Amino acid sequence: MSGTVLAEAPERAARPAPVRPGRRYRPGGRWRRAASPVLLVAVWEAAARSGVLSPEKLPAPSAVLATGWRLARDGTLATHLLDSLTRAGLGLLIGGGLALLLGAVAGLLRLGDDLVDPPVQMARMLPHLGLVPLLIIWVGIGESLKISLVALGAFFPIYFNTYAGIRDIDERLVEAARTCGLGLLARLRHVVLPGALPALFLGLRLAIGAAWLSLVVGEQVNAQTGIGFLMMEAREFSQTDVVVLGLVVYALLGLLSDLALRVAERRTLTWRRGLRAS
Amino acid sequence: MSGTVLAEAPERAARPAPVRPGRRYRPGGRWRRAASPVLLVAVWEAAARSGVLSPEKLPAPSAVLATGWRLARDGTLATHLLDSLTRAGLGLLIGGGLALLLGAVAGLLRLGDDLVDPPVQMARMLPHLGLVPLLIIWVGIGESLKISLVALGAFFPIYFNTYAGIRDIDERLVEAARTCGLGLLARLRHVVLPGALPALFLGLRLAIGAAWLSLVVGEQVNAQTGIGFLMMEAREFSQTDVVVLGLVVYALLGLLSDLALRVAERRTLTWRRGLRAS
Amino acid sequence: MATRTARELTPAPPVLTARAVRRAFGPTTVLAGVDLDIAGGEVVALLGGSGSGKSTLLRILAGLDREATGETTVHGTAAVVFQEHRLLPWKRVAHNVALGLSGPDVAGRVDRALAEVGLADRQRAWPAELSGGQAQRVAVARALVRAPDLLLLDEPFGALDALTRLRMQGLLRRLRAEHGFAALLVTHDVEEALLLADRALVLDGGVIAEELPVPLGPTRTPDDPAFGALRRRLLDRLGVPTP
Amino acid sequence: MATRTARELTPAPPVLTARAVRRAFGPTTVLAGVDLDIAGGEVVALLGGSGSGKSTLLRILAGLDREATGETTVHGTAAVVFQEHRLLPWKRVAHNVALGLSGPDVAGRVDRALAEVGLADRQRAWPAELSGGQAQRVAVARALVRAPDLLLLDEPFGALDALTRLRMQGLLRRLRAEHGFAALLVTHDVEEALLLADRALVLDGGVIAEELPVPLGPTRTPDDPAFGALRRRLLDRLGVPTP
Amino acid sequence: GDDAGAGDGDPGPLRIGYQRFGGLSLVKARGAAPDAQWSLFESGPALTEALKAGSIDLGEVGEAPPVFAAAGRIPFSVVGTSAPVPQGEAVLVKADSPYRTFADLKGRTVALNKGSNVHWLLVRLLEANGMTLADLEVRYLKPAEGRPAFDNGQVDAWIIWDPYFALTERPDVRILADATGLASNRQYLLASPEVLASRSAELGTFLRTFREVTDWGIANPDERAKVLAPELKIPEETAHRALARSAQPLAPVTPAIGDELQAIADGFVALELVPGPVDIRSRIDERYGEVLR
Ligand SMILES: Nc1ncnc2c1ncn2[C@@H]1O[C@H](COP(=O)(O)OP(=O)(O)OP(=O)(O)O)[C@@H](O)[C@H]1O
Ligand SMILES: Nc1ncnc2c1ncn2[C@@H]1O[C@H](COP(=O)(O)OP(=O)(O)OP(=O)(O)O)[C@@H](O)[C@H]1O
Ligand SMILES: [Mg+2]
Ligand SMILES: [Mg+2]
Repeated sequence: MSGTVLAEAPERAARPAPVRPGRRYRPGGRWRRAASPVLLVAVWEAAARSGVLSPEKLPAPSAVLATGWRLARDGTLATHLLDSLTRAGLGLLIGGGLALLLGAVAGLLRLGDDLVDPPVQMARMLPHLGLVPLLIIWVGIGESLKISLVALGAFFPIYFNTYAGIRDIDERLVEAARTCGLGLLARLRHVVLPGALPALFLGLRLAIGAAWLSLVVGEQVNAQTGIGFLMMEAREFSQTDVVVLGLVVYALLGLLSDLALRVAERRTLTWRRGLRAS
Repeated sequence: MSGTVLAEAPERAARPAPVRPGRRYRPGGRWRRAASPVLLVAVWEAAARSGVLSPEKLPAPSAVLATGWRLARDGTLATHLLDSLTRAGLGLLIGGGLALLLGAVAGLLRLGDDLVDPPVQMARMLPHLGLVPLLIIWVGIGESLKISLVALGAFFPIYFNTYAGIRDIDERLVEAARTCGLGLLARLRHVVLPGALPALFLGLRLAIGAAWLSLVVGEQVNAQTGIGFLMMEAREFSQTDVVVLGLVVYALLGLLSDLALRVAERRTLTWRRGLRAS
Repeated sequence: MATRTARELTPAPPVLTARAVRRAFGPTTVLAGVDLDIAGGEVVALLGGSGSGKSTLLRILAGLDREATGETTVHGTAAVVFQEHRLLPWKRVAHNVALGLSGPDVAGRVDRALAEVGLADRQRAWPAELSGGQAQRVAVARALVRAPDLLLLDEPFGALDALTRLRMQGLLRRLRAEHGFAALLVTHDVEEALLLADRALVLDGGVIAEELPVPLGPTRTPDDPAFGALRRRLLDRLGVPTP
Repeated sequence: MATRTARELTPAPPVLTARAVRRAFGPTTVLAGVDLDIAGGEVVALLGGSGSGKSTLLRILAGLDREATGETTVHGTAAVVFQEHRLLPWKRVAHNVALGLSGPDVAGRVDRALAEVGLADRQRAWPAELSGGQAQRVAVARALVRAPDLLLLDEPFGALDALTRLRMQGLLRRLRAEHGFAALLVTHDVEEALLLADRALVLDGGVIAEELPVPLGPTRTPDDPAFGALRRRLLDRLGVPTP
Repeated sequence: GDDAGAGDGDPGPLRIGYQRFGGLSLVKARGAAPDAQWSLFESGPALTEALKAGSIDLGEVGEAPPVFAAAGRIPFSVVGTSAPVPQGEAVLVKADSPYRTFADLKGRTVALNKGSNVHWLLVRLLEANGMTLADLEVRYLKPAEGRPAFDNGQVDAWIIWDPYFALTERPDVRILADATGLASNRQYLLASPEVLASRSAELGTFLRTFREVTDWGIANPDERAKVLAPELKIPEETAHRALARSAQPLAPVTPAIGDELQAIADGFVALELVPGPVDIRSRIDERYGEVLR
């Protein structure tokens, strides 16, 4: 019988290539990530210079840079940026905090799941930007409107990732922690939080994006400051270079926040490097 | 020496309560999830009836229902819903497909990571709704604008979750698959895809929400149909009941898609129940 | 089907009692009514075929299985070493051992526990950086450092080489003599069972199918003729042909 | 430091050659230059203390470690049983065994392989529903079903009870006699090494510190006086006091 | 919320809603009403929405928004208006396009902002040319979206008001028609009932200031352009050109104005562009007639 068990092994390479190459030191590794953005900008500039791209369709990077420099020098950019950042920060704090709380309650407790999750699932599909007319009635047209929109935008990615992160924790580790005499709070701190951390980071990444998105809409309602307002104003007057400048600012913020998150991840998730290598 | 090793164990309960109660059959479990939505609606109706809530701030659920019935009977709702669903579906397909592809390339290949990820990280923070003026120039003001916006909205959650899902796969399993002679494609199919599936589902959840969000904005630009248009129009005439009806439709779609996803998850992720129980 | 322990009448109060423990996974019944008492300070070895339900029983006794029926009571504190090491991957070795520990000189106690299992120099390693046997020893240190009244050990030395295994067995014996904790030791190694236990149980068909007191002194060696007889009897019960 | 095999001159072509294999994790060198040849059909047992680098060496030989230096060549196909079972949690047992298998009658071959390891009735179970020993046996079945030229086994029977272990050892011996595959068997059990291997190696200090041919016939028993002598010698080399 | 003020004790500043170009911009730019709290809106409908929410006390809009707001049962009164500005809105086409009259646009695409003054202009243009809405492909686009669509040839014509009108007026753009003889294109001042009830005098003072500033602007067009250009962030020359035709003196509301508005409302209702019937005549509040005359 065993004769057939071991028969006819298919022909195959003895050493297939690995799915992912090792993480050893690569020369210039750090700068390799800069290659494609730099290339992108170069192609864009070339297209603009050669006239393939009309400046109305998309102004050249150098033109955008000049506009940026002008607005930066007279302080306009800094004022707008600061206001936008404040709004985004406050909204993220409020929406993210609430999402973390509710996500944890729903992820950890059976009852919390039954009570909290269904309304959130319903609300999830409410495009919060469609709520603007109601929000105007409820919270007015001032700063609170913008902050509410950001908070709403940031809520869902963090809620869902918290929930999923908690649900995906290896229950065997929770059991081990229980047998070590850890109470609920200690288990949260030592097992659930670190286990859900990668998911939380992902949620934060998405939430930051959602925050900006909400802000760009929120800053179109009765705002006098903010990058969203700056772009809106430029849009109305068809100042494409300022519109693109706004987008570039957003992109840079994206890169910066990504960098910050990468550093934070590297610090708190060192243990995963071990997992990789093993 | 060992004397001290075993000394002074702290006092503690022999059996701390579990972090999460078991998943055994609970009577009425299925309906328990309906409790909080029903309660919410009841409180809302009561508040409206008692006059605590003025109908301009928020019309009663019964009033919204009546409006819904009226619009459903004359076919308006169905037409608008169908158009919105078509746009959302197409956009999701395009944006989601692209996100899946790029996310997989960046998650799987070192080179892909270096080339694809930085531009995406930059674009991530671009609030795609801020791109509307540029999109109008590039794709016009017709259906393609709405679909592009949906695709952009759906792209990021799926991209990031694909990337993270692939990165989080236990490399030891990939190694095991390699030693079983699985080539790159087979490893993708048998190890990477199933391993990343929970993250993909989460991405899809978030993407569906983002799709609606984009659509509500997209349908305010030169649309004659769609739920977003319906709400927009109602907003102009301060028909709060129609605005709220639109939101209710979104909420119901949220619940429906959640249900569908739950069923799909239950089917494809049966193996996780084993993990839970063990 | 002798499921009651013969020691029920001895003065040492039971640290663990289990009555009519049953557990089924879907249609298959894994435990069909297990009764078990462990007296204070008693070491009981649990043997049984692969898949006979040893780990399942251990989880139930540790209070981790909510779907089992029957009654289990642990008087005092218990610590568990699982069949897999179950170290938290995000905590360094020393922090894994210190998990949930309080009281004075936690660091010192952790140090000493790790030294006992021969891993004094791996304090700052991540669990993913340990070899199989090292991880298992950390898990043992994590249980020992809590000085429980009852140790539940699921093949704690399964991944250890002969020498390290002997050392760990010696450690367990010494600590037990010093502190008098009770232990339920799941093991596949009949000699290990006879070297360490006061009593050996065989789990088969979902019940304790065999109970064998091990009336050997504190200094036991496999060369003892009584040891050999017991060994043959146990192997026989497990279905292993002995020469 | 006798690192070359004495069989280098025999006619069977080597199925595995490794030269000057070195591996360091940060500052600690785990393998400091390992040379190893395994002839076709030869079974080599690899012993060594916990954390001596056995699993590391195995991973390198399986071509999974890109940061090791030195040269390794495998002629023919290899299959690996890891120290942990590494079953894909999202595939049922039968599909885990069938992973990557092609050719005629895959289902039949999988069936038979699972029957050989005594798990014919668990085909449709999820890995998470298996006991430790069952999972390990599925991993063994997954390796055996591919009929490789070289088997790399990292403590394949560590989680098995005495009886199941004997059966598995018997299975390995029988299959080897039928198919003549070569194997590198990492084990903690000296008797197992002597029962199964043609040659035993002891890994210590990052090199093959001891090489011991096992000139016993195909029908070996621990009662054999030659067996006893070899056993003592190996245990001695491993630092285990023998009576 | 920041809409505290309609309560007891300190009523807070007057909350003024303005649009980028209306006469109120000049009041803000000159700092003539330092106590007021200013809110900028993209269009008339957005402003009336805030009026409904109680977020502003007074706002200035074009011709159509009062009708749409009244149709939406938003509580407000019309307290002031301006002289007609028919040259302040126009139908624009590309200079090299074949269209010579509005009737040539039959079957073509026309962009405009829904619910704004230009919407009424469209109604009047259709009427004057014996056409109906079905004769055109109407694209409702906000000013910010209409410009790129028009520039890139995605619509054939764009109906737009100042200053967007003046900004788009370049050599390659031609004016097909403006509102002369079709619509008055007045500005209307809308006030919330609460502020009229409790702070009527305060509002009167503000309106007086508004009137003075407007008159100053008409008397000093160069300085007016200098003050407004940076506030609006448009070139001074464009501001000058737009203001010259669009900045008209304020005027009191009278029953005749009520009739004019009612006619607009009835026109929209007849075309089913707003749900009717709409009674806007009764929204006229003449109490500030003296201030604005
Ligand atoms: N979650 C589960 N679902 C279904 N069956 C399960 C589950 N967990 C365990 N089993 C089954 O219960 C039986 C007992 O498992 P258990 O882990 O207790 O065995 P064990 O005696 O510890 O075996 P080993 O010596 O191999 O570790 C096995 O047949 C196993 O397949
Ligand atoms: N990723 C890693 N980073 C750092 N050190 C590592 C890593 N992986 C293994 N080691 C170390 O390398 C040494 C050899 O490990 P290996 O797993 O090969 O041991 P082993 O001989 O298989 O031991 P065991 O019998 O306990 O399984 C150990 O000391 C281990 O701590
Ligand atoms: Mg077990
Ligand atoms: Mg190992």
